[in-house]
Amino acid sequence: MEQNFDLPEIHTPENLVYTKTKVLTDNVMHYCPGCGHGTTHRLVAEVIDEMGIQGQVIGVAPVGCSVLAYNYFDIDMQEAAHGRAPAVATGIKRVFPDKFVFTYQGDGDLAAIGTGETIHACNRGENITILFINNGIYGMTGGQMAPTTLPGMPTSTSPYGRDVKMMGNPLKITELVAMLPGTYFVTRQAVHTPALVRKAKKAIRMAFENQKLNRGVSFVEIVSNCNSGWKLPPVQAIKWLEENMLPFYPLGDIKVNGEMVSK
Amino acid sequence: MEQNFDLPEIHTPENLVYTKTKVLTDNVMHYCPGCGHGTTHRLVAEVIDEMGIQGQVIGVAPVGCSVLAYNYFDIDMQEAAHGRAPAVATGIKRVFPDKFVFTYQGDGDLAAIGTGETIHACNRGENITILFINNGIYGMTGGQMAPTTLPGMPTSTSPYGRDVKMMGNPLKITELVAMLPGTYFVTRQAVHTPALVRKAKKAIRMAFENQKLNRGVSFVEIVSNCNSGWKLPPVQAIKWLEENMLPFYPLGDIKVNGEMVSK
Amino acid sequence: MKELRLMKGNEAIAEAAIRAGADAYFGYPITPQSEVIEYLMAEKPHERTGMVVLQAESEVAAINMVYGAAACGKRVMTSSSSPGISLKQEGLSYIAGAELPCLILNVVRGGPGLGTIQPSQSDYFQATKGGGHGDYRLLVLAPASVQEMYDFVKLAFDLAFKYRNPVMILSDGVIGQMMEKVEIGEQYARLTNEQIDELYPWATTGKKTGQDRRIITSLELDPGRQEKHNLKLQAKYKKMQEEEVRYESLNCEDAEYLLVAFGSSARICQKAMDLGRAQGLKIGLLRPITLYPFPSEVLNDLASKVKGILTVEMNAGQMVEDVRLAVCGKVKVEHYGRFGGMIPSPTEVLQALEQKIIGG
Amino acid sequence: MKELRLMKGNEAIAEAAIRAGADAYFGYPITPQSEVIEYLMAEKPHERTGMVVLQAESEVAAINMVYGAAACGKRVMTSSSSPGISLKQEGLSYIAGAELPCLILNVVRGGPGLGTIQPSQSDYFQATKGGGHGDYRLLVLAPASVQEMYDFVKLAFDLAFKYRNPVMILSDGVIGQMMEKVEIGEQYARLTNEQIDELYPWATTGKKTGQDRRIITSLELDPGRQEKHNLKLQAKYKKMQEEEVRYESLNCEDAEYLLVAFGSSARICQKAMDLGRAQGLKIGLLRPITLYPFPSEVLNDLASKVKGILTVEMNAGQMVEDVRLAVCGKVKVEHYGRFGGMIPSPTEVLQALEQKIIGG
Amino acid sequence: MAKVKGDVVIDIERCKGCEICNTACPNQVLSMSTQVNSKGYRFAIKVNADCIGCANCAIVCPDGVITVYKTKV
Amino acid sequence: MAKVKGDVVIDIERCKGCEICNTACPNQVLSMSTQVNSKGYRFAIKVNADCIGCANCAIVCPDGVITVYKTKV
Amino acid sequence: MIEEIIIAGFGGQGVLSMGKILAYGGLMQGQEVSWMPSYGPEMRGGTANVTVILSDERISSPILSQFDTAIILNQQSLDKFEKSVKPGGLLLYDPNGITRHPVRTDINIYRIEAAAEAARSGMVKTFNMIVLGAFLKLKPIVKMENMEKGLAKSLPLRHHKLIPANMDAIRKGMELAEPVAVIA
Amino acid sequence: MIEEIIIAGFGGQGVLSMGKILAYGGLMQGQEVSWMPSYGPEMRGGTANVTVILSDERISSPILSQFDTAIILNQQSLDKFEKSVKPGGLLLYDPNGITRHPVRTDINIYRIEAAAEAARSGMVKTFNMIVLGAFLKLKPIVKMENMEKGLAKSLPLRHHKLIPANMDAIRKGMELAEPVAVIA
Ligand SMILES: Cc1ncc(C[n+]2csc(CCOP(=O)(O)OP(=O)(O)O)c2C)c(N)n1
Ligand SMILES: Cc1ncc(C[n+]2csc(CCOP(=O)(O)OP(=O)(O)O)c2C)c(N)n1
Ligand code: SF4
Ligand code: SF4
Ligand code: SF4
Ligand code: SF4
Ligand code: SF4
Ligand code: SF4
Ligand SMILES: [Mg+2]
Ligand SMILES: [Mg+2]
Repeated sequence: MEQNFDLPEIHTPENLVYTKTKVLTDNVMHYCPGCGHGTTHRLVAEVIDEMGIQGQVIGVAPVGCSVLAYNYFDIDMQEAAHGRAPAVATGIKRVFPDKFVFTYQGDGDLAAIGTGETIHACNRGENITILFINNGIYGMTGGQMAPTTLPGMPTSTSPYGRDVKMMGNPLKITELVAMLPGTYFVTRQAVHTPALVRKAKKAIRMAFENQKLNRGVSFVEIVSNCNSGWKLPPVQAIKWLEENMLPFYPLGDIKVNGEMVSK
Repeated sequence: MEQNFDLPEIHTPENLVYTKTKVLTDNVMHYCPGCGHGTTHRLVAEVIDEMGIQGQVIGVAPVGCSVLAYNYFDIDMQEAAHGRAPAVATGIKRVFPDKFVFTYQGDGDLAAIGTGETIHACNRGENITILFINNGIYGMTGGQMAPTTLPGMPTSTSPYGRDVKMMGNPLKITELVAMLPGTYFVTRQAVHTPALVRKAKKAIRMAFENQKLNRGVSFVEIVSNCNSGWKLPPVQAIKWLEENMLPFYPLGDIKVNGEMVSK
Repeated sequence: MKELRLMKGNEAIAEAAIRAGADAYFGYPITPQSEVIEYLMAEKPHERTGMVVLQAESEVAAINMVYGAAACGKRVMTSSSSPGISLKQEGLSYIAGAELPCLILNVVRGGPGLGTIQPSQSDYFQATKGGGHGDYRLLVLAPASVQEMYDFVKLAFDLAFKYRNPVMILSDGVIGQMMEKVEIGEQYARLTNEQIDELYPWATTGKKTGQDRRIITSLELDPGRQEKHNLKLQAKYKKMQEEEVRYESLNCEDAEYLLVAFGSSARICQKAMDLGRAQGLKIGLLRPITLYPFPSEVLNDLASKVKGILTVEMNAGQMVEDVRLAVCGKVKVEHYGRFGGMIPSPTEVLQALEQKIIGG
Repeated sequence: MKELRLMKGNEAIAEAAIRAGADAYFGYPITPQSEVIEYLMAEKPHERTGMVVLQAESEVAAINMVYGAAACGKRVMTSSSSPGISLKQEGLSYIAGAELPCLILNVVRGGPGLGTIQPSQSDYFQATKGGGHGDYRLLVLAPASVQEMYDFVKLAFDLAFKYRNPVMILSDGVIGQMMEKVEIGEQYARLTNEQIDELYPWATTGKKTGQDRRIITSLELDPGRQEKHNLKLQAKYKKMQEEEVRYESLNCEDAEYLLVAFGSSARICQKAMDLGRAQGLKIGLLRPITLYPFPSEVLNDLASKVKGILTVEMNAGQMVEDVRLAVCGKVKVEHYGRFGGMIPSPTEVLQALEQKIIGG
Repeated sequence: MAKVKGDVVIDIERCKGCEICNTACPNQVLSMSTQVNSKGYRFAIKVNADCIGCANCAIVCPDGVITVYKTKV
Repeated sequence: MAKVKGDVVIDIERCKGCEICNTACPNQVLSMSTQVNSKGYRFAIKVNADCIGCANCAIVCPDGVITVYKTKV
Repeated sequence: MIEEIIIAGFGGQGVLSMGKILAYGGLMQGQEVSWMPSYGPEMRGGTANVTVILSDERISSPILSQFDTAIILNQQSLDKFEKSVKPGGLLLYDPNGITRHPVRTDINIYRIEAAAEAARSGMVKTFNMIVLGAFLKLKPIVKMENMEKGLAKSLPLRHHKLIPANMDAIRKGMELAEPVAVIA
Repeated sequence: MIEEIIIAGFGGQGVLSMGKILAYGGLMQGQEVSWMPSYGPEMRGGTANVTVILSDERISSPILSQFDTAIILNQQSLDKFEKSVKPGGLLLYDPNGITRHPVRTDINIYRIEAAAEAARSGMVKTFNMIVLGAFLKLKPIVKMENMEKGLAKSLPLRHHKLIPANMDAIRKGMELAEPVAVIA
C-alpha cells in the first residue's frame, strides 16, 4: 500500500485553488488518456463559467473525436455534420445575435471537408468563436491523414509517411483565414504545459469577449496531440508535438483586433 | 446603303494577320454581346492552337454561363457540376498525367460553392491550369450576388447594393490560393483592351507551358464584365469594370515560378 | 376582402414566408427558383418582420444553416432545385434524425445531372422515400397552384413543428414560374424568444438555470438506443399517415377511369378530364396533396370502383409505384410520363388514357 | 489451387480492385469502411499496377474526381458509408446522366443523420430508387459474403462498362468488417491508353485528328432532346432488367414460407431457415443479389406457390415495397426489421416468421 | 517607312453589335450598322478606308467576328 | 516569505494515467499507481508531501481529475 | 368566357410584361388568370413566349398546345406558333422583320405595325402596349378601365406616371390593327 | 463439425487477434471460418469482442446470440456473455480482475490464469495465446500443426520469428486450463 500524504485539514473552500468547473458535467470523457481535447474542453468551460454566460452559450461540435462534447459541456449544444459547424453556427447566430455561439472542430473537419464553410463564415465575419483542434490527424476514425498532417508523418492512409508530391501539402488554414477581412482575432495556441494552458485560456477568453463587441470571427487554433493516432504514449506524444508540430505550426497571435501581427 | 470600303485584293493568306482559330468551332457563342467569356475562350483556344496540343487537352467547364463551352472549343471536354471542376480535373490529371487539363470557372463556381475544391486542388499542387473568370456576379442564373461582388454593388440578391455587414465581404480568392505551396503561377488579368488581351494571352500560355514542366497549379484570373448582370451596355460595362473592379482587383502577377511577386 | 395579387409561384412562397412569421431563409441561387431569394431580398424582410435572409456559399452550407437555426426553435426555410436538393441530402437526413422542424422547397427541373432547367417531377422518389441515408421521411406537400404555393408555407411550418420533422414542398418549374391570382393572407407575428422557450422546450436557446441542458443530435452510438430512436421516428411517421393525408378528388364519385396526378400534372389532367368528359368518358381525378403520407387508403377504395387507373407524371414512373402499392393488384395501374422538361398536353393525356387503360 | 486468404470484406474490396485492374480510387475516410483506402495505401498499388489512390478532401470532391477519371474511360471507384454517400448524390446523378461507368461502395451504417456506426441496410431506397435527383438508376449489387465482396468488384466494373452506368455495391458493417476465407483471383492488367481509345470511343482522351471531339455532359437545355436522352436511359434500365437480374434461391422448390433478404440479413435468414427446417417448417430463402434490377419475376412466380412471404431487413421496411410490387397482391407479404445498428438473430427471425406469416 | 494598308472582314451573322471593336480601333474604322442581322443585332461595319490592319478590333472582339489582313504598299 | 502548503485530491475513477500531471509538477509530487481503477487505468497518486498547491498538475490534466488546495503556514 | 393566348417574340420586346399587364387587367375584371412564361435566363439571346389564360372559371392547365390567339413578334415565333392557333382563332403579328408571312386560311389573321409606330412616335418602350391595344380591339375581353387598373397594379409605384402614355399606346394600337385574312 | 465461439475482453487484450489466429488455424485445416468483430474506433476505451465460427460446412450467419464457447477476459464481458453460452457449452475465463464469478450450472466452466502466467514468464504479449491454448486443450478442433500454419499466415513476415514463442504459449495454456465446474 502506498503512503498517505493527504492533508484533509486544508481542504476548505478558502484554500481551494483549483477544481473542475461546474460548466463541465461529471461524465467521464471518452477521450484517450492524455488527449488535448479534454484540456481544451476544460478551458472553454472555465471561460464560460468565469464570464457567467452559461445560460447564453450555444456550442456546436461536429463529427470528430469531440462529437460527444455535449456529454461534457453543461450548456445547450448542437451536434453538426462533418465539416458544417461554421454553417450551423451561422444559422444559430443569425437568429440569436445576442447569444454566444462557438464551434469546436478538428483539423479534418475544419480544414478538409469543411473548408468552404470555414472560409465563408470567416469571410462573412460571422460574430462567432471558432475553436480549432489541430492534432494533424483524423483521430476519431482511426488515425487517417488530415490536411494538417506533416510531411513524412505516417498515418493509416499514409502508412509510409505523407508524401507531399502525391498527397499534397499540409494546409495552414489558420494563416489563410487570418487574411480574410471577416476575422478579428486569429491565434495559435497549445495546451500541453501549464504555461501554455494559461495563455490558451486567455486567448479563448478574448475570443468570447470579442463576441460581445460584435467584432466578427475569433479563431483559436490549439495544436494538440492524438496519442492513439500517432501511436505514442501521452508524454512522448507531447514531446513529438513540441519537436515536430510546433516548428511547422508556430504558436502565437496571428491577427489581433483585426490587424495582422507583424513578425 | 453604307459605302463599301472592302479591299478584297489584299485578302490573301500572306496578308492574313488575324482570324479565328480553328480550335474554336464555328458555332455562334450564346454569350451576351460584349461578354468577356467569348474573348477568354478565344485566347485559350489560340494558346492550344499555337502550342499544338489540341489532341492532348481535356477541358473542364462547370455550370455558369460557360457551361456550354464544349460547343465552342474543338477539344475533348467535360461538363462538371457547379463548383467541382478542380476535383474533376484532379481525377483526369491523375489518370492522364501527360495530358493538359484545364478548368474554366466563374467566380460563383470557383469561389462560392467550389471553395473547398479550389483550395484543396491548389494545395495539393495538382498539375493543372485553372482559368477563373471573375465578373463579380452569377451571370448564368440571372445576376445574383457572387462572393466577388463589390461592396455596395447591386445584384438581384443584393438589390440595394451589397451590404458587407449582412452579406459578407468580397473574397479575393486569388490572393488566398497564391499563399498555398501547391500553386506555381498565380496572376490576375483582363481582356477588355487590345493591350490587356495580349498580356492575358501570354499569361494563359505560361499557365499551359507550366503543365509540361509538372509545376503544380497555374491559376489565371480574368477580371471580366457581365453586361446582363450589371445591366449595362458593353462599352459602359467596360468603363465600370475599369473604374470599380480593377481598383479592388488589381491586375498583375501575384506569384511567378512558385515565388510571391513582391509589391 | 383579402388582398389579391398576381404572383409567380416562387414569389408567393417568399411572400408567404414573411407573412407566416418565418424567422430565417438560407439559400443558394439556382434556376428555376432564384426568385424566392430575390423576392425576399427586395422586400427587406429584416425591416418588415425581422426575418433573416442570407445567401449561403452553397446548398450544403444553406441546409446546415437551416439545421442550426431550426435547432433554436425558429421557423426556418430553404429552397433550391433538383441538383441543389441532392446536395442537401446529408443535411436533410441529419435534420430528420435530430427531429428538427423546417421547410424545404424543391422547384424540380429535369434531370439527371445538370439536365435541363425546364419543369419536371422526377424528384418524387427522392422526396418521398428519402434521398438521404437512413430510415427517415419528409412530410411532402405538392402544390398545384400559386395559391397553394402561398398557403402551403404556413401549413408546412405548422406541420413541421407539430411533428418536429422537415417538411418539403415539392413543386416544379411550372408552378414556380407561372403567375396566378393569389389571396394574400394576414401577417402572423414571429414568435418571441420567450414564446419559443415556452413552446419548444427542446430548442437550444441557452441553458436555463436549474434546468437540463438541451442537446440536438442525430448520433447514438449505442445501437439499442439508436433503434429506440428509430422506432420513435417510425411511430411519428405512422401518426402522419393517420392524421395528415391530404388529397383532392374531382369527379371520382361516378368515375370509371381514374387519373392520378400531383402538382402541375394534375392541372393538365384536369383539362384532360374535362376534354374526356365532354366526349362522354367518365373520368375522375385523384390529386395527392401530401405525397408522403400518401393517400393510399382512398386509392385502395377507388380501385374497387374504377376499371383502370392512369398516373400521369412528368417523370419515368415514380408515384405509380405508390399507387400500385396502394391498389395492391385490384385494378390495372399504368403510367404515362413525359420527362426531361417536356410537359404533357391535355390531349395526349387523354390519348394515353384511351390507349393504356380504356382500350388496353 | 487459387490463393486463399482470410480477409475483411473491406480489404477484399481493395485487393479485388487492384486485381481487377482498377485505374483509380478516390475516397474519404468514414467508419465502417476506412479499411478500403487504408488497405490500398498500404499495398502501394501505384507500384503494384500503377493504380492511383488519392484521399480526397471530402466525399463531394471524391465523387467528382471519379467523374473526371471515369470520363477518361478509366476503371474508377470510390467508397464510403451512409452520410458520405448522401453527400455524393448530386455527383451520382451527374455520373448517371453523363453515362459514365464507375463503382461506388456503400458500407451502410445506421441512420438517419450521424446515427450509429453499426451495420444497417437502411440505404436500400437511396441506392435503388435514386437518392439523387432525376430519373436515373444505379445498378446495385448486394454481397452476402467476403468472397462476394471480392468477386463483385470485377463484376461491377464489367457491368459498369457494359452499360456505361454507375454500379453500386451495397454492403453493410457486417460484411465490411467480418473476415472470411477469400479465394484471390488473378491479376487483370489495367487497360492501356490505346486499348481505352479503341474500346471506349466516348472517352475524353484528347481529340484525335480528323475525328469529332468527345463531350461528356449531363446538360441538355432543349427539353425535347433531354427527353430523348431520358428515354435512352430508360431503355438501358429496361435492358438491365432483362439481362442482369441475379439472385440466389435456397430451398425454394418445396417452400411453403419464403424469406426474402439481401446481404448480411440473408446470412441470418439462412440460419433461421435451417433452424425452421429442423422443426419441420418448409422455409425457403430468396436472396436478391441485384437490388436493381430487382428479381421481381422470380418472386412473382414464387408468390403463386408459397403461403406467405417475410422480408427481413436491417431497416424499417424498404425492400418490402419492391417485393410487394413484384408479388402484386398474390400472397401476404410482411416485413421484419431491426434497425439503428441492431442485427436480428436467427431465432428472432424464425419467431417473426411464425408470428407474422405462419400464425398470422 | 513603308505605308501599311489593312482590311477587316466582318462575319456579320456572328456579330452581336457590342461595339467593343469600335472602341479599340485607333482609326475609327468601325461603326454599327442601322440594320440588324437575323439574330436581331446591329453589326459592325467599316465606315472609312483607314484600316491599318493592327488587329486591335479582332483581338478584343468576344465573338471572333473579324478577320484582319495587312499589307505593305 | 510565508511558507506555502498545498494538497491535491485525485478523483482516481476519472484518472486515465496519462502522466501529464506528473511531468508538470515542479516538486515531483505525483506518480502512477501500480493498481488499476475500474476502467483498467493506473492512476495518479501522491508520492511525497512537497505539494505547494501551484495547480500546474490540475490545469494540464485533460480529465479534470485534480482538485488543489493551498494555504499559508 | 375563356381566352387562351400565346405571346411570342424576342427577349427584349416586352413579351412577358405585355402578358402580365393583360393578366392583371383580367384579374381586375374579376377573371381567373394564369401567366406561364417560357423561362430560363440560362438561355441567352433566344426567344421568349408566355401563355396567358383569362377565364370566368377556375383554370385547369396553364400550359397549352392550342391557342385561341397567338400574338407574334418575330419570324421564329411565327414559324413556331402559326400552327398552334385553333381553327377559327386569331393570329396577330407585327410584320417588322417578317419575311415569311402566315399562310393559314382557317384562322383570322391581323397585322399591327407596332414597331414602326413606336419608332415613328419615338416611344419605343410602348411598343408592346400598341400590340396589346390591337389585340384588345379584336378581342375586347378586358375593359379599358380594368386595363388601366391592371397597369397600376403591375407597374411599380415609381412608374405610375407612365400609365397615361401606356393607355394612349393601347388606344393607338386599337386604331392600327389591320386585317390580313379574315375567314368568313 | 461446427464450433461457434465468442471471445470478449478489454480493447488491449488481443481479443481480435486471438480470434484471427484461431480462424486462420481453421482455414489451414480446410474449414470454413468467419470472424466478426464488434467494431468502432469511434468508441474508445470500451470492450472488444469477436465471434469466430469454424465449420465443415458453409457458414450461414456470422452473427449469433448463442455460442458453443465463450472465452471471457474481463468482468463486463462475463456479465454480458455468460448467459449466451448454449446449455452444455463451454465458458473459459481468466479470473484476473474477476470479482463476480460465473454461476451457471448447465455449462462447463474452466479457468485459465493466463494474465498471471504471462506476467510470471515476462511474456505479456503472449497472454492471448495462453488463453487460446487452454481453449484448444478443451476443444481440440484445430490441430497444432495447422495453428502453426495459421500463425504464419496471420502474422506479417517480420514477426515470423515470434511464432515459436507463440506456439510455446499455446502449449503452456494447454497445461494450465483448470476445470471450475463440469457438468456430468
Ligand atoms: C460526411 C462524413 N464523412 C466522414 C465522416 C467520418 N469522420 C468522422 S470524424 C472524421 C475526421 C475526424 O478528424 P478531425 O476532424 O481531425 O477530429 P479529431 O477526431 O482528430 O479530433 C471523419 C472523417 C463522417 N462522420 N461524415
Ligand atoms: C448545385 C448547383 N447549385 C446552383 C446551380 C445554379 N447555378 C448555375 S451557374 C451558377 C453561378 C454562375 O455564376 P459564375 O460561376 O460566376 O459564372 P458566370 O455565369 O458568372 O460566368 C449557379 C448558382 C447549379 N447549376 N448547381
Ligand atoms: S483518438 Fe486522438 S484525438 Fe481522439 S481521443 Fe484519442 S487521442 Fe484524442
Ligand atoms: S450573363 Fe453575363 S457572363 Fe453570362 S453571357 Fe451574359 S454578359 Fe456574359
Ligand atoms: S466586337 Fe465583335 S461582336 Fe462586338 S461589335 Fe465588334 S465585331 Fe461585332
Ligand atoms: S485592324 Fe486596326 S485599324 Fe483596322 S479596323 Fe481593326 S482596329 Fe481598326
Ligand atoms: S493528468 Fe489527469 S488523467 Fe492524466 S494521470 Fe494525471 S490526473 Fe490522471
Ligand atoms: S499542485 Fe503543483 S506541486 Fe502540487 S501536485 Fe500539483 S503540480 Fe505538484
Ligand atoms: Mg484531428
Ligand atoms: Mg460570375
